[in-house]
Amino acid sequence: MNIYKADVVIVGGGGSGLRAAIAVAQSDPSLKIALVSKVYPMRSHTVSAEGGAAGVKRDDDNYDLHFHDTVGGGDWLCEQDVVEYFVQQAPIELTQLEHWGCPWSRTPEGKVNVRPFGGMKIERTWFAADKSGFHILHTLFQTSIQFPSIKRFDEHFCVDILEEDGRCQGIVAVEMATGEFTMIQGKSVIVATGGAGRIFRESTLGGIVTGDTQGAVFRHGVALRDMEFVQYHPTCMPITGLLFTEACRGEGGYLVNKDGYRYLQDYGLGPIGDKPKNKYMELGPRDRLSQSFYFEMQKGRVFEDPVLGKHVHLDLRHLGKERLHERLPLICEMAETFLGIDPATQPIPVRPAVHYTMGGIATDNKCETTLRGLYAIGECSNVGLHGANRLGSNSLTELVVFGKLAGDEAAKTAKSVGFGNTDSLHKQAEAIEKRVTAFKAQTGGKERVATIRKEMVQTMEDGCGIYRVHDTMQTTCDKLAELRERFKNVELDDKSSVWNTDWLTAIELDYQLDVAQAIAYSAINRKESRGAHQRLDGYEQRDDVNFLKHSDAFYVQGALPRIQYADVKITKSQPAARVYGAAGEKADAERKASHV
Amino acid sequence: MSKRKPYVRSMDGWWKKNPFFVEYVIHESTALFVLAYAVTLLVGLIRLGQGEAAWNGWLAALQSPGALVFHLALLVAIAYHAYTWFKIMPITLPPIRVGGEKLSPCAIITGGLVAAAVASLGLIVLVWRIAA
Amino acid sequence: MSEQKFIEIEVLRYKPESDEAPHSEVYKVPFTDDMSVLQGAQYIKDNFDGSLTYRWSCRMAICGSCGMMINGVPKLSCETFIRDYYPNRITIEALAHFPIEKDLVVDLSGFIEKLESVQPYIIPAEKRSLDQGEYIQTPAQVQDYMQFTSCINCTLCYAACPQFGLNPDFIGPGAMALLHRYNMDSRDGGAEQRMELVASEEGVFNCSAVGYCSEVCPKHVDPANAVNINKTNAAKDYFLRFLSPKGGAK
Amino acid sequence: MKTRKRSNAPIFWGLFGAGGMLSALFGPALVFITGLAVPLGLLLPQGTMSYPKMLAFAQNFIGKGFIFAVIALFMWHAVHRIYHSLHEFGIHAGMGAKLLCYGSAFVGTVISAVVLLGVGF
Ligand SMILES: Cc1cc2nc3c(=O)[nH]c(=O)nc-3n(C[C@H](O)[C@H](O)[C@H](O)COP(=O)(O)OP(=O)(O)OC[C@H]3O[C@@H](n4cnc5c(N)ncnc54)[C@H](O)[C@@H]3O)c2cc1C
Ligand code: SF4
Ligand code: F3S
Ligand code: FES
Repeated sequence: MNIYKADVVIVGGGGSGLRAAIAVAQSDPSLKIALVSKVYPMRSHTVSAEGGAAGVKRDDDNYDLHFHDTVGGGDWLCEQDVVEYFVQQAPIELTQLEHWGCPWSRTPEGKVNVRPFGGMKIERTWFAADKSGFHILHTLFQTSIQFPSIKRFDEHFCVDILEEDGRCQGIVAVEMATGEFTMIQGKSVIVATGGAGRIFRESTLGGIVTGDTQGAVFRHGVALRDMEFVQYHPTCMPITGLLFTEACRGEGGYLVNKDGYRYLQDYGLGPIGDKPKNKYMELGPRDRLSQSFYFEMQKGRVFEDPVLGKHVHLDLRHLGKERLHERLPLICEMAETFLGIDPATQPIPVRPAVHYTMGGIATDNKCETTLRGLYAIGECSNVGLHGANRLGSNSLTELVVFGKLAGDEAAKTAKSVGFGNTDSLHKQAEAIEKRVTAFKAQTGGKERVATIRKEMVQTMEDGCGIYRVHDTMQTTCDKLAELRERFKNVELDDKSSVWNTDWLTAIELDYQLDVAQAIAYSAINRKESRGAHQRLDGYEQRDDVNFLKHSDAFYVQGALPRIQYADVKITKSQPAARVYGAAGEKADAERKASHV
Repeated sequence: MSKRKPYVRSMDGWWKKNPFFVEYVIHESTALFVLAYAVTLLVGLIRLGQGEAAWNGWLAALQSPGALVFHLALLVAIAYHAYTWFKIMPITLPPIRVGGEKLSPCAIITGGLVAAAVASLGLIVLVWRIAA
Repeated sequence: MSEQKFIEIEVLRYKPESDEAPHSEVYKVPFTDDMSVLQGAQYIKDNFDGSLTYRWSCRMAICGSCGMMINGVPKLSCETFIRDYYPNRITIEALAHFPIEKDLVVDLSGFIEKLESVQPYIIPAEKRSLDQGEYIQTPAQVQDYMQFTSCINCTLCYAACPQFGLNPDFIGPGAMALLHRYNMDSRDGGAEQRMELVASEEGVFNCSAVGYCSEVCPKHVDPANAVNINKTNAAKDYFLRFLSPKGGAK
Repeated sequence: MKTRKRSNAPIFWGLFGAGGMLSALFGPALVFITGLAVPLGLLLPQGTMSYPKMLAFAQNFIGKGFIFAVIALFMWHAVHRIYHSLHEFGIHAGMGAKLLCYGSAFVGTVISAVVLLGVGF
């Protein structure tokens, strides 16, 4: 096994990991940084984000408004001090990206332009056409190249973290090209490995969004927080789950059912205005839109197609060819390539699909976990920003705001502690090597990785979908237990060393099953409806008395995860009804009136 | 010890593998014709320097059937060369903006071909005028 | 139910630990009209042979991982559809001109080094602090470089460029597009620093304007244009440095 | 950072480009005139390329320049491509090929210059 020592080890080369790496490099050029990623950083899933990143920009906007949109959007499960920090840092970090070269779309005067986004009261989403995540990621990656202190371990797969004396002291990674193990010892470790959406079947997410590192951290006793909150994006391509950005609706797109009716007005999001209006109709929050789809489906008012299945239409025709090509070029391209549709002349078939995991590795407001020296940022983490439902365009901003914060914090830590005992860590690393290499030696079983994975994603979709009931969730829990057992009988087709993706997916799946359990048990235990967690079995209402709480799932070896509840930090926004459309406006007015 | 053993494929016959490359090799090979023509002219120039008899000998040689066929081939090849030269021009020029809009590759190619047509015609007319 | 359709997919396989050289294997894959070639490969991996190896992630033609030679043409396999080949056989092979690591995975380390060598970051023409807000850049100024920001580093253009195949040291189309992107950005003042690479022996003059790179580029970056514009720039720099004492790089 | 050697390609590339453009603009018409129209007596008046006329043309300043440019640049254009093609076909003859290719263009250039100077002004 190779040994490498770095002051700060960062796992994940997506937007958050790169931002953290740059922060460490800038805070002290003498700190050695190891940036580990299982794909080349610019392949990370941040690349797929389309719509944009939220940050106060216009004169008629302010931090308070962004704060309230976020907290209300999160159904009051947000850590309000975290949100406050976030909204203030957002414009600074987004400007920083501009200085590094991010090609934000501009106003005619050459300033950064902003667009409306679902659940946001005022236009505050910075965008780079409809490839915002792509441009942010490439800007960060390219910027990171100028720092010689960042040593990248590209295409290195992190199989576990190292822990000693109550501190996280490094990681173990496999170099994919050789199958060789490297122990990367560090004084502090930042995990930035992205979401876990691939635990579900139909998702907008890339193949790398597996959530395995969350599983690894979970096994070290760190809580996975609020895992039951899984966001379904309302406008995805049937079957593939590819996303048509919310910006489609921001630009004025309609959602219509098979009768050509804009059905959202039936679900508390109306009335229809003559212009797109923030927080009304199609610009409502994602959970509401996905839920409306569910009911339309129940009422039999959606399209049915032998190939595409059940879907509704996203109609952009009235926007005109020119505007479509200027503002939504990627959407036009995707509709054309994948569906053979020109959005200027035909409506696009869409349905909800899993898009984002609000839950993640629990951290304090400085991104540190309960395992000292271990930080988590980005979609894999739960710092308390999104609560029960993330607002679109808050997460790209989260990457840079908390990437910077965690980078600074981890740098401080690295300067205040020394390296641990390399020998004993090495022993641990060797045990890890032995454990994961054992998958290759397993013979005689007839289970395939692909089969177990397929069954896992299906049962998660069945039990933890847009709407949930106890019985199907229980079935999911049972199924997961069964899969856990069956996983022991997996036999790999590929037992070689070089580029053995068969083996790496097995390692992934092992962890994913744990994370899936955390999701399912958190869900079955939350006996209320809040944000993205909606039940139809007698718990249709939000229950602030019992469940204005984070759920923390803890790993228990060989048993079911333990679910505990923790308080939510509330500073200035008391829970209120979460309403949109005209009702929302009325509630806003009332709130304002009561404040003065 | 690493078990990697990257396999490097041979480039032999690369130009046969794709119609695009076949065309490339053909248009590159027009260079041979351009060279042949330049040498023909150089010989003519040397003969010119050697006096009237030598020059007339060269002129006579140009009238031989072989020379005519040869020049016919040259004409085809060099015309093809000219065509392909303008066809790749869009990739070699910096973007040209007309009223804020980028000039399309098609417009650039057409522009080049028109320029060549005008130049050729101009040359022939000029020669004709001088000679007449 | 309509009858299940099958397509033959011929894959160039190479297992470095047991094979001397690559060889082909043919798989018969059931498909539906919405299936991409990438999904075809996934079908093979999930159902026939878990050792089949390829890179992929986003499935939406933006992460740049899934490039392959599909019937001899470099393409993103996630946006290439099986239906367009049916009923003929599809052959897939690792991207040309790169060393094959295993099956469809190639060694990209050389490309990454090149990408790093073009100094792909803003070297500010004029420093600005965060309190001063954003740099002003008009939509027209954005247009000057925007096209070259679209590169997804998929390296299809390298698999298309015979000059890169013949000389792996050639900086190549993709990296040059990125270099040009920064040179053309009004916020950047690093063109002179980057000239050393542009004008070097690994630089732009390896290109003979084959142009196939731009033909295959899935994002219409036109890398051939970036390379060729810089030939002119490098030539100018070459001759100007005799004239003016400080013109251009060493 | 590694130090890089500056390529001296711009000289050859410049000549190549100039020759390419010149031959693309005038090549076909020239071939037509000197190789077909004149020998066959097509289109153009009798004696278009008669000795006195051509001598006068070669003695004229502009004519001299045109002849020189056409012959020399066509050659530089062609040899540059040929040299590259050798490389493309896997013939790495190295310095020898380079000398042969560019050397012949150089010799051609010198000869045409000498002759053009020789015919006087
Ligand atoms: C289609 C789509 C559109 C979106 N649009 C928007 C939007 O418009 N606005 C918005 O705010 N948000 C959007 N999001 C959400 C947002 O893009 C993501 O939440 C965010 O990009 C996640 O970034 P990250 O840095 O946490 O992780 P990622 O970018 O996913 O990066 C994860 C990194 O971790 C590495 N990694 C993972 N596991 C391992 C391991 N075991 N070993 C080594 N490395 C590992 C990966 O290689 C990768 O580099 C969108 C998401 C999707 C899917
Ligand atoms: S220039 Fe085009 S083909 Fe080349 S790497 Fe970039 S996106 Fe891919
Ligand atoms: S294919 Fe290669 S030769 Fe030049 S124009 Fe493109 S880089
Ligand atoms: S899978 Fe990302 S480009 Fe094809």
